[in-house]
Amino acid sequence: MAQLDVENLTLVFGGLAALSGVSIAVEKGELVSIIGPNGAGKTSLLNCISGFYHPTEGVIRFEGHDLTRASPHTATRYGIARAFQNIELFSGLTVLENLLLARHTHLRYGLFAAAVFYGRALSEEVEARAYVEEIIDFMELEPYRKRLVGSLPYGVRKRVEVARALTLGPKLLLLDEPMAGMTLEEKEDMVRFILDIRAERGTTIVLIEHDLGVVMDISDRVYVLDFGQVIAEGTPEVVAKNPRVLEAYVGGTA
Amino acid sequence: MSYFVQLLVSGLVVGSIYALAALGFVLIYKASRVINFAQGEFIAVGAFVVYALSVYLGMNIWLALVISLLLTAVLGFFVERVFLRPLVGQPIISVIMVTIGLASLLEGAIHLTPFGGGNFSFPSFLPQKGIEFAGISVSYPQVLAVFFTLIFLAVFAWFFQRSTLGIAMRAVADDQMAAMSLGVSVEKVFALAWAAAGITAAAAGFIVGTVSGINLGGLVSIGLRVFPVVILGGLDSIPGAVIGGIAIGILENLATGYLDPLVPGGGTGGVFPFVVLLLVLWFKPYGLFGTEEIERV
Amino acid sequence: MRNPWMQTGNYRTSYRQDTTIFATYSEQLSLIVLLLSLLFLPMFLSRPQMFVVDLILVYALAVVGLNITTGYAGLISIGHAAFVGVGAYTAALLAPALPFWLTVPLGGLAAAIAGGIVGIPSLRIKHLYLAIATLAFQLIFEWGVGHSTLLQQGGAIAMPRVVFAGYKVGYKNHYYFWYYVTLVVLIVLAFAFRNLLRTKYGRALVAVRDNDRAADAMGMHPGLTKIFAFALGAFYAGVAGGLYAYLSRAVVIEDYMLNVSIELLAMSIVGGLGSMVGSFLGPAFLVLLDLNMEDFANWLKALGMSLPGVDIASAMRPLTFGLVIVLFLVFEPRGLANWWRLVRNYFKNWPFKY
Amino acid sequence: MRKTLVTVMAALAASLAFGQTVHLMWSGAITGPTSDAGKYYAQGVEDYCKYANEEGLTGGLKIVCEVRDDQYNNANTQRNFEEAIERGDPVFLGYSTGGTLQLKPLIEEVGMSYIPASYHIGNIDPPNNNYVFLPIVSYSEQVIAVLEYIAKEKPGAKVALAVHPSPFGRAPVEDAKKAAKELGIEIVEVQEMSKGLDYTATLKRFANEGVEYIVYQNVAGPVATMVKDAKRLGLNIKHAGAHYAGGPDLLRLAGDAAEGFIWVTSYFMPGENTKGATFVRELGTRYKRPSDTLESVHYPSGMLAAAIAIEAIRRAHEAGKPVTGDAGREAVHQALLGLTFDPGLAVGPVTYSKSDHVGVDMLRALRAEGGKFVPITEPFQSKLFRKVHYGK
Repeated sequence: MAQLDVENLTLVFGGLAALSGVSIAVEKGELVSIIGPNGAGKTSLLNCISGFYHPTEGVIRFEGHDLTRASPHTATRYGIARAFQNIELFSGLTVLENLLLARHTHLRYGLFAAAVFYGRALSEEVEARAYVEEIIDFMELEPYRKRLVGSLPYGVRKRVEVARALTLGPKLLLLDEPMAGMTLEEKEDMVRFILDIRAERGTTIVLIEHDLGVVMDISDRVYVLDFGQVIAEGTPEVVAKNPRVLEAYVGGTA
Repeated sequence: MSYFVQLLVSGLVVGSIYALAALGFVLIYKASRVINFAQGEFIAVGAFVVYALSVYLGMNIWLALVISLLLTAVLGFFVERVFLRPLVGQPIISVIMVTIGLASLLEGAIHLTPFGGGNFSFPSFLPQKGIEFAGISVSYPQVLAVFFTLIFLAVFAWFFQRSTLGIAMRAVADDQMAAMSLGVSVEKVFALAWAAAGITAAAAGFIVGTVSGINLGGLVSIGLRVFPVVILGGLDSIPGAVIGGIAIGILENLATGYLDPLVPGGGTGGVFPFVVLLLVLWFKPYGLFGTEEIERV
Repeated sequence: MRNPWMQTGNYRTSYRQDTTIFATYSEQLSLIVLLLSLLFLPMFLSRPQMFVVDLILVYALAVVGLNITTGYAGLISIGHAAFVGVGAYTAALLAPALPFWLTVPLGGLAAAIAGGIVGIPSLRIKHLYLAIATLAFQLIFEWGVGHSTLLQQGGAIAMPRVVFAGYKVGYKNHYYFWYYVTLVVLIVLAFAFRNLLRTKYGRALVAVRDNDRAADAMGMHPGLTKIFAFALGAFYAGVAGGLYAYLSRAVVIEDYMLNVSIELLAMSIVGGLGSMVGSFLGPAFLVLLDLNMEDFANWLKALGMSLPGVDIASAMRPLTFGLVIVLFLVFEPRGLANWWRLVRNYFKNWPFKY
Repeated sequence: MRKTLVTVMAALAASLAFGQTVHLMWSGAITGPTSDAGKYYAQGVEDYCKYANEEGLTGGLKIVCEVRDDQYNNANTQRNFEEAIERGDPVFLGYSTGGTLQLKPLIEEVGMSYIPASYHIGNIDPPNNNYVFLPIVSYSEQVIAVLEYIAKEKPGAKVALAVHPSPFGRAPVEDAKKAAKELGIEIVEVQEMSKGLDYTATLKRFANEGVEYIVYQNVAGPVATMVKDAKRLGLNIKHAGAHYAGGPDLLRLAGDAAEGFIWVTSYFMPGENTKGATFVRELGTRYKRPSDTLESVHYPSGMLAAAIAIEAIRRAHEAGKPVTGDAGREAVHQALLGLTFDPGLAVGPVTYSKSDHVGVDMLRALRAEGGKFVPITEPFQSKLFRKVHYGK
């Protein structure tokens, strides 16, 4: 059984099917990309996996747990982390605080310990801080540590978004267009980060990306979505040759 | 049976006063997403202007009403310009608080006139007797209330469906950015909504004044009763305001009629609508006719 | 060699150091000076003045609570006075049997439970709708008290005089005694919340305010976090209510009605939402403003500048109250706390200008 | 240095010329709830104070009256009261039911006599009741007097009580129930009525239950609306009310519908040809009060409270006792305890004693006829009240 199993997912919004009968399976440690034209249902699929939407039909299983009806915080507790397409950071907080928030589920001290800030609360906070600093180093965010997120440039915020998802300590990382709107240089950095995440942490990654070059370069496998359905699946080489994919992408002229 | 029907009828007429007060509230919310806590004070201003004109200046009451409607419209317009405009884009709480501050400001201003304390009443211009039909009775001021509500409803319906400005307001309510890109002046629309709210408030104040006399506290308290109405009807729905108003009026009356004898001390009519409000919020958060806000991730 | 007294920035060398609230020695010193001056303040004040100071402290405690709910967690509460009332009534009911150092925290607990219940709608609704739900709670609370014979239907429930460690409190030392009690409670609870703010509990509050979907994705239940925010804020309000009950010698419904809720909101706005310092500055400013406006109006009246049938004091007070709220929102939305910050930053970098 | 000396001399001279200065504070609701009464009450206090100083009714003292708007907020009342204690005022004029009940323990401890505008019987009931003095009969006695009148007019009548939703409104309910039992009339329902736009539901229900009289312990606003609704519905129900329910305010608000309203109070009516009523009129004109003040029954109420306080201060002073500070408070309290005098502002003399903290013990029933309240009884005392309330 795969680590993530999505079977026959259908999602209907006011009579309109955003997804119809989508099935995907992701193995532990894999880097899987989901591509497809705008409105194909990629983000909806991610929303279902991370608990923001609940599918009309179908089943989502993660490491044997049924997450079909789970809420986002439940999904997070099972080890699914998510970086949003439209940056969803806490803009009134610093980078450091944003990342510390991601350690929320790992902190176990009680309200009273927190109120006196001593003992367990203090030691766990310091521990969490150390973890966060590690991620900050890893994602090369040192200069921005105490800056308010709202004041950072777009590219950096995208990086913080990924860093925060990583701070959750996930088994499965969902990245929704982490490179959208970036400069070439920033994109190269991000690709490096993604590859490093997988290499050093062994995290399973599901990536939505428009840049086909990147996708073909780094993915183990690719799913192609169009009109809410999977139209192709396989290694980048196989998918690239699929006529339906070409049709969907070039718009029927091929 | 006639008891029940009488409760319904009285509820309906009282409800139409609430509806009138709620109309202005909804207009402002619809256009600018602002909750107006100063609606009660607007109502008071409208009533006092009518009183001052008709008693101190001996003006005909209808003429006084027309002038009061115009004045409160100007007041609404002015309030939007001076107090609300600088807060565009600020968090909700700022905007709520500014209307609360405004309420206090208006109340202070009213205290600078002889109307701050005391009870007043309009010179009587309607028969006291009331209309009787099959054992059901309503007073003339109440008939007037229903009549006013119908007129305002008709005017607003016409305004939003037919006139260019009304259509512009609807556009702004639907999507501010899109409306702006089409060249609609959002600012103008906001100010207009406040002016219109001022008019409905003055009309409500006039009616309340004829029904139960003029007293600052009493008039201002109508501003609170608007909340269950708009929550039930939906914050941004004009027909919702009317139907919500009538529904709350009827519920209040039914509570008074059937619940009060069961509760020692009674007085359930005042609190029952707020219990309904909580239930509505839980089971139908956007009211009967309100637009649901869908969140996109 | 750096001199800790003259430092103009932070030089922290461990993560643990970085979590401290008062980093520099000068900050710590100014805090100690402030506390000492508060300790000796009563020596210079008459009893009525002392009462005003006590009131400010009690309001400050309630406003810290409101700031937790509304300022930090972003949940507008128009029913905060009702929480204060729950605390006061609980203390009043328990006072004949228990000492005040038990009734006051129990009042806080009762209010926290009420807060949790009021917070339940936040599982389903947000923003303005939630604000209106708290308004409904306020009105239902008022009605409920008015119909409860246990609570004297809103009439007065007298509070007993207290004896603390052999020290008997009578009317002469009443306000001094409660000053110190309130001060201690306020300092302890303010520090407790300051501590919470640098832990997961505090961060969770801010997270649901800033972006509750992202908070959800961080593994926290946004609804439960909001209920927690209501309960915690109500706890502070309830403790304030218990203290207020003893301070005012009796519990009467008028002290816990809608207008008080609005006053508390105004205090937190004027002080600066989501700011600890603001929670103290706001109440002080508004209470003193009201007093001064009354004096000012009486002065006008003494000069013969009054209109027939108009009481200037009556007009000036709501007028200035409203005006201050509006002016702050328009010109200084971050409230008095921002002025405080500006002054402090100036001195922190002194004598360097940049 | 010279300048300070001159100022000190001037101040000394002034104090000698006017005699000793005594402060008298009133704290009540000029704004906020019940301000429709408080506004005129304040003017009454203010004007009587001026008058007493000008006419030398103060025994050579200079009495400085200070009128404070506490906005019906108890914290404000408490602060004002504390200020009065601190300044050494000998007696305090209060206002609201809530404020008085809240301050009772403090009033007792401090030993400052307190004259509220609230005639709640709880104000002078134990505990802590030694220092509170009601100017006129309590709400309980007023309502019982109304019931007595009704029992005489219509034995066995069915009555509904419509009370204000506050401690003020609820004050007489228990006593009224007991009195009704004694009188053989039936209290069908007790309803709390606040500002409403329509009372059809309540009235219809009352009618269905066979209610013949509605007795109001309320303020004029809601009473007026209810009376109007009852008239429009053509119900055969009579209306009656206690002090704050009726009066010229009610007539102005309810117009013809108030015809026949039975009202009890201890005060004279503005148009009446009595010494007291004439005095009120003259005083109002003298201080250029508008006509609504002259017509309000709360204007003489404020005057009476001020008159009682000033008279007690004067007597203490003339007995050679101090009238400020701790000793002054005690002296004025003693003076109040033995105070009997008739300022002519109400239908009977003010009589206090150690066991009687009710000033004017008499009241009259009046009926609205032809747009004004006309007395229909001579001044009387409720027979039942003492039996019902004190069990004697």
